[in-house]
Amino acid sequence: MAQITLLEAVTQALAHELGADPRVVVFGQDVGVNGGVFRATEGLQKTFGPERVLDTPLAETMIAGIAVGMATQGLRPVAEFQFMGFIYPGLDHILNHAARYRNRTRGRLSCPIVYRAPFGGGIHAPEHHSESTEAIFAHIPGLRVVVPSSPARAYGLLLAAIRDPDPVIFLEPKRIYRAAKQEVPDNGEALPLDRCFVLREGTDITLISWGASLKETLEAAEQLAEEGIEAEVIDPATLKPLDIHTVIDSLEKTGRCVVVHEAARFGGLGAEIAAQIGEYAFDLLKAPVQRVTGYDTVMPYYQLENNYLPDTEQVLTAARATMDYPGEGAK
Amino acid sequence: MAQITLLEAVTQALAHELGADPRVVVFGQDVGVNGGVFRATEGLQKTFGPERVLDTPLAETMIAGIAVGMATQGLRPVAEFQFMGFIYPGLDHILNHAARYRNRTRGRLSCPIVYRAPFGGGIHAPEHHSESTEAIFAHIPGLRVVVPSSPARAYGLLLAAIRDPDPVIFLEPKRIYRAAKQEVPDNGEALPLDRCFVLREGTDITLISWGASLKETLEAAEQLAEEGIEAEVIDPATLKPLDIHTVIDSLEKTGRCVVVHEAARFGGLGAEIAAQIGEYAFDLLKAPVQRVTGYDTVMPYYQLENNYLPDTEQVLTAARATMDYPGEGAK
Amino acid sequence: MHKPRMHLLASFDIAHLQYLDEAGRATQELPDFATPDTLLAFYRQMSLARLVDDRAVKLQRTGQLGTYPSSLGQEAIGVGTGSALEKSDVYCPYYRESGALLERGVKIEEILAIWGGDERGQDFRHAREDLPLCVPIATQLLHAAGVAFALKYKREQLDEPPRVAVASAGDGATSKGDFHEALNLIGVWKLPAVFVINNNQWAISVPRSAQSASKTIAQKAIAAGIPGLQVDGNDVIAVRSAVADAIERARNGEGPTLIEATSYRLCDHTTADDASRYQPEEEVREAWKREPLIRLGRYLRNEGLWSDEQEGELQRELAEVMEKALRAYSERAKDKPTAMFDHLYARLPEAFLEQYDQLAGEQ
Amino acid sequence: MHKPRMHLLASFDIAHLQYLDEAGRATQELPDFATPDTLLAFYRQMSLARLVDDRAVKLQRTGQLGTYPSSLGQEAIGVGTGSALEKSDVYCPYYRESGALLERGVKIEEILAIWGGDERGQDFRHAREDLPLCVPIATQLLHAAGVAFALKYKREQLDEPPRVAVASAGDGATSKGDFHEALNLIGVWKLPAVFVINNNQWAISVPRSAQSASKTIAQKAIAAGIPGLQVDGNDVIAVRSAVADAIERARNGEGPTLIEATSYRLCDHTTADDASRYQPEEEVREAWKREPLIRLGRYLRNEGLWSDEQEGELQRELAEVMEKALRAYSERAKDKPTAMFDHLYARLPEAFLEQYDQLAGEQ
Ligand SMILES: Cc1ncc(C[n+]2csc(CCOP(=O)(O)OP(=O)(O)O)c2C)c(N)n1
Ligand SMILES: Cc1ncc(C[n+]2csc(CCOP(=O)(O)OP(=O)(O)O)c2C)c(N)n1
Ligand SMILES: [Mg+2]
Ligand SMILES: [Mg+2]
Repeated sequence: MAQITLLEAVTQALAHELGADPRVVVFGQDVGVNGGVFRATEGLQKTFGPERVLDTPLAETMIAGIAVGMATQGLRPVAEFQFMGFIYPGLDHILNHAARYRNRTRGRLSCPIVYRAPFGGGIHAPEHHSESTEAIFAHIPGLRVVVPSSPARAYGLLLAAIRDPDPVIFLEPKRIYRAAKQEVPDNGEALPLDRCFVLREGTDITLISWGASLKETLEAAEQLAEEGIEAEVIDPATLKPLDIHTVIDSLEKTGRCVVVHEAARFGGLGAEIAAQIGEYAFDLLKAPVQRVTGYDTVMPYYQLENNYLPDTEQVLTAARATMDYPGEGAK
Repeated sequence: MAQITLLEAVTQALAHELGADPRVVVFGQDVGVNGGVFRATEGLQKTFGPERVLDTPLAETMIAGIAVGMATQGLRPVAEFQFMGFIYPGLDHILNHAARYRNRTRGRLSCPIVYRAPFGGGIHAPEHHSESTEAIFAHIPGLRVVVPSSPARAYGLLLAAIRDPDPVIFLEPKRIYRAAKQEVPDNGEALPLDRCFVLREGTDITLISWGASLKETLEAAEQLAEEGIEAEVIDPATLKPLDIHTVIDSLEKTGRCVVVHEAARFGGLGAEIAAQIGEYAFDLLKAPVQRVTGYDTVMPYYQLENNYLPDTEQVLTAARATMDYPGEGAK
Repeated sequence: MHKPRMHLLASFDIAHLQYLDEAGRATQELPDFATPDTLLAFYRQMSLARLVDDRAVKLQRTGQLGTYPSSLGQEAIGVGTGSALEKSDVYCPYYRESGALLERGVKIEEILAIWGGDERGQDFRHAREDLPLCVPIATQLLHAAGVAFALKYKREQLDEPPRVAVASAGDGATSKGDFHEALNLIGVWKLPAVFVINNNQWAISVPRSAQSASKTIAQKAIAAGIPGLQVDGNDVIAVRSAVADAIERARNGEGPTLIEATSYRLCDHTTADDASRYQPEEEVREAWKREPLIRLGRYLRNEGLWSDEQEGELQRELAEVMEKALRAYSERAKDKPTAMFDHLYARLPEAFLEQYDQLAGEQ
Repeated sequence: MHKPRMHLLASFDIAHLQYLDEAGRATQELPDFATPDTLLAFYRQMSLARLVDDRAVKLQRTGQLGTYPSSLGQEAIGVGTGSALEKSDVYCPYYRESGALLERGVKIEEILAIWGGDERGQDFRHAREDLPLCVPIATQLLHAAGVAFALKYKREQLDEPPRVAVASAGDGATSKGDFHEALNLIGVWKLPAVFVINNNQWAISVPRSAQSASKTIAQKAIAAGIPGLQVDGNDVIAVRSAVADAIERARNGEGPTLIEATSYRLCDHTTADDASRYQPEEEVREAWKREPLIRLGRYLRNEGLWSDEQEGELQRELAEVMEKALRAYSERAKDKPTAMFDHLYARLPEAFLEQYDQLAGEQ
């Protein structure tokens, strides 16, 4: 079987569901003839026709809003925002409507929508093309926020997201769209939502990350292993609802934790994870939960983006400090 | 001197700055002839004219966006969103532009804007009129998020916000718009931004809250005092940038903390505060930081809103549990 | 400076439709649907809408209902629109909608429940596929565009019968980007959608003249390349005629229409508002002369179709209907607090079970 | 069924302006500003814009620049617009703007810096009050509305001289709510604003016909009740004439204008795009016949104002200008990482000092 990239896994999942479920429609800017600016929808319009794979006019509020209307009438819209930096005009419909329709109508109407968007920095893109604001969406009641970080998880989680009866924000880490290949059988098997994936077992420290930052996090884990520190690496994958149990189980073993994300630190999801660890695992903690994150600055233009993005060294530094805690300066 | 409400303090601050600074303009839906749906701008159009106090067409993206343009040319726009639930169409301009203009132009142009919005539940309003999503804004680099919780702070902080050279989201807790009165001299004296206010000193436990929830938090503190527990009550007031030092100083005394907010728990600001306490005060903590918050549900229609909002009893329960920690079930 | 010579690229006309003038006189031959039975049904439904609004406002005044938006004076728009839909069409209302909701079979107690702070009101017993009342201005227009897409899609891809999405909004709503994006999309995708704008001249305190420099709202259709027209929104026959024609064209695959129905808000914006702060008294007095119920009543009386006696009988009948609905509303048991979690997701994720239990335990 | 009789409420015309046809022949008497000097200046600036775009694309191909949006084939719009502004007016550009930026005095190395991933490019040495290049589609139109308000306000309240805000956007941008909300506001507030739409027929891969059912973009002005017209965007004289007239009216307090300038994107959307995937070859070949630079060149040659020799000289001069700019660009030292904090707020709040130090320490 051929190995495919995360990007191709997205395409494969979309094609699978378009084939399997006549209620599925895919739309967004340039997703049709052009196959998407990243080619995530390559070939889909040709295979499934321009009635099911549609180029929209340039209007994100509209993209978010029509998905709501479509979903209430039984379709399964999969809407693409070209970049996460352009999703905000759609927020009103996502927050005030998609996330609430089921609740507001007491189950009469619902919004099984997938809103896809590539996110994150590191590809030398222009301004507004490198955002990581998953925390904004994860704060919204009624939503799911899902981030795949491997081809297999992209395929399995996207299938699950499309089949899920509720709205899902599906954020694709574009820096690793083509980074690694994997065999991903097109067997229509979804992976579970609302579950962490333990990517590496370890007993000394728990490293939590998602999306592209998992690359640096896993690299750091390898490096730590060489230093005799066995890190457990957890990919929450579904950021909301968060499977904190898997995290706490890990803390039972390790008592130490570092969370890594690209997004700005203040109010990022690292805070929520640290807070829940504090609540559920206070007595297990041997050191403060550390956050390795983007700075609380605007994502810089690309010349400085690598200075902004957390790197392996930063993860290592935080992990070592956590291992050493309380260290020499302790009172 | 007459005592005034928080709402009247807002009006007084707006009037003061309109009088003091010809660059200040106030606009939004119904802020002119009608004086705002809550009467926060009552009388301003009459006094300062329809050129400086303007009713806009019904378009929140526009309200957010024109403020950016105005500010770049040296005006000091104060824009009102009628309710926080209707601010989201403006988010794109707030996040992608207002918060970034100074940075993007390396200081050439800037956005000294105040975006005002009433927020929070508890007034039996229709759907979408009771939101508390301050965490969304607090996550955005380049912004300030300010919440006044008394007439004096409303006056002093709004003056500071208008004079601040950078954009401020100024969220007014509408449940306490008319709850309490205070003497607030119209002396043009601003209060400091980026600083916590310690509303009550105490040595046993630190209670942190903002906006309308401070009412329940202060009530709980009184009650705790009767039980012999002296709570320190902190109002961060500026939620971002957060003055964590004052919080840590308090933890030095108390070692125990409860954060109270109306907003949904997951990804709320309570998480960030708990995370920072974990980072900066790990060794001081005698108990996990507890969060007393709204549930991770959609804000319900008003019949159930009191079931949603944190009440004094919940604050007390959390505070007592925190005081008792590790309690009887400890290992 | 000499004036440049330009060549004409395109021309557009905007027209107005009316059947009954202010005095209730026919200004042209009435359309075929305007049989005595239909007109009497209109009269009844407009009267009922007015009664519902009136009682709802009273309920609010006595603390039994939250903020309520009356449609006083605009009943012809709701009833004219609502009566033009087939049952299987999908209605996408905004919030000022008593007349249309009643036409769709939404129960009075459901309307009251919504404004009484109870989500269960939106779980319409009938009109199960209609969208719920929508508070964030103009957003329902994009939902309606999505609904129209779904209806077209289901017809073409899944062999279902032709259906139409009909949405309503206020004049203020036309200033919002959602209106433009929705209108543009239904135009370029030629969707089976009809947008009806209740131009009641006010968006809370902001007059129509402060919303837009456009002479009419109907002409905003030109931007989207679709037909737009203005109807006398106090003339229920004109509203019904225009909406029905537009629906028929949409159903036949001929695309969408924008309809501006001109009327006047003869009430406060909602019970939380005081319109006397900004509506000129003289203007209101003039507007009362054009209101839709008296107008249709005059026509019916002139035609010998209506009498004081019949009016008395109708009012008694409607009062009973209302009484029953009020009872149903006030006897409704309060929803259980955990309902806020029960419909949050199809199945409550494990992550929230603890909160659910906490909430359940607090009761 | 009989057809309802409707009465005419309003009529609207949309006109087209052209001075030079495809062959470079004047189709009407040229406006007064079109002196040989001005036309030669246009020719030079359009040639320079084309050269800047060409070199920028080459820089990208060799890894020395990030994604770049060329304006190949649309130079007349930028130059025609940019040259119509007074220095004190405020320009609010989108991102496909070489011609207009050069007119405004923005330096080539600044343009390159922006696309080279360096915010310092937006800190224009000249045109200090112009807005920076804007990537999120159509948002700059609302900023321009705000700028126009500020200029009007400063004139009326602070006694400053009359100034105008001029904004640009693409055809795709007109589908976005921001466009509608901005257009509507400048209309109803009668602001001194001019919006110029570069209708290059494509929004990345989405053709104009898939953006909107409206026959022209100019007619979208009707929705806002303001004047709208279409100009031949490959005719720099027409663009300049229309924009200058609109600016003059705006400056005189006569309100805003929407101008659609029709052209064609003769290049990839950006260097990250491959237009051959979606642009029909035949259409592109036809479009090349209408492009603005050859057209103006033909006119100038016909008038005896231009020769091969002059062309050669011009190209040599521009190559030197470009060379110098390229050197300035490539010699620019990388910005220091802490710059990302230096301009985040006017004064860095204490809360971020720790991060600042961390970042500084990592270098
Ligand atoms: C997006 C949004 N902004 C503001 C409001 C508050 N609001 C409620 S109704 C209204 C005026 C609406 O006017 P119009 O569209 O003319 O409808 P009408 O109420 O007159 O029927 C406003 C501003 C809202 N509900 N939604
Ligand atoms: C809000 C937003 N959505 C999407 C994009 C991605 N994008 C960049 S350019 C473009 C097409 C713009 O087309 P048009 O307005 O016609 O301008 P042109 O590029 O053709 O000059 C798109 C979709 C963006 N920059 N902003
Ligand atoms: Mg209205
Ligand atoms: Mg274009």
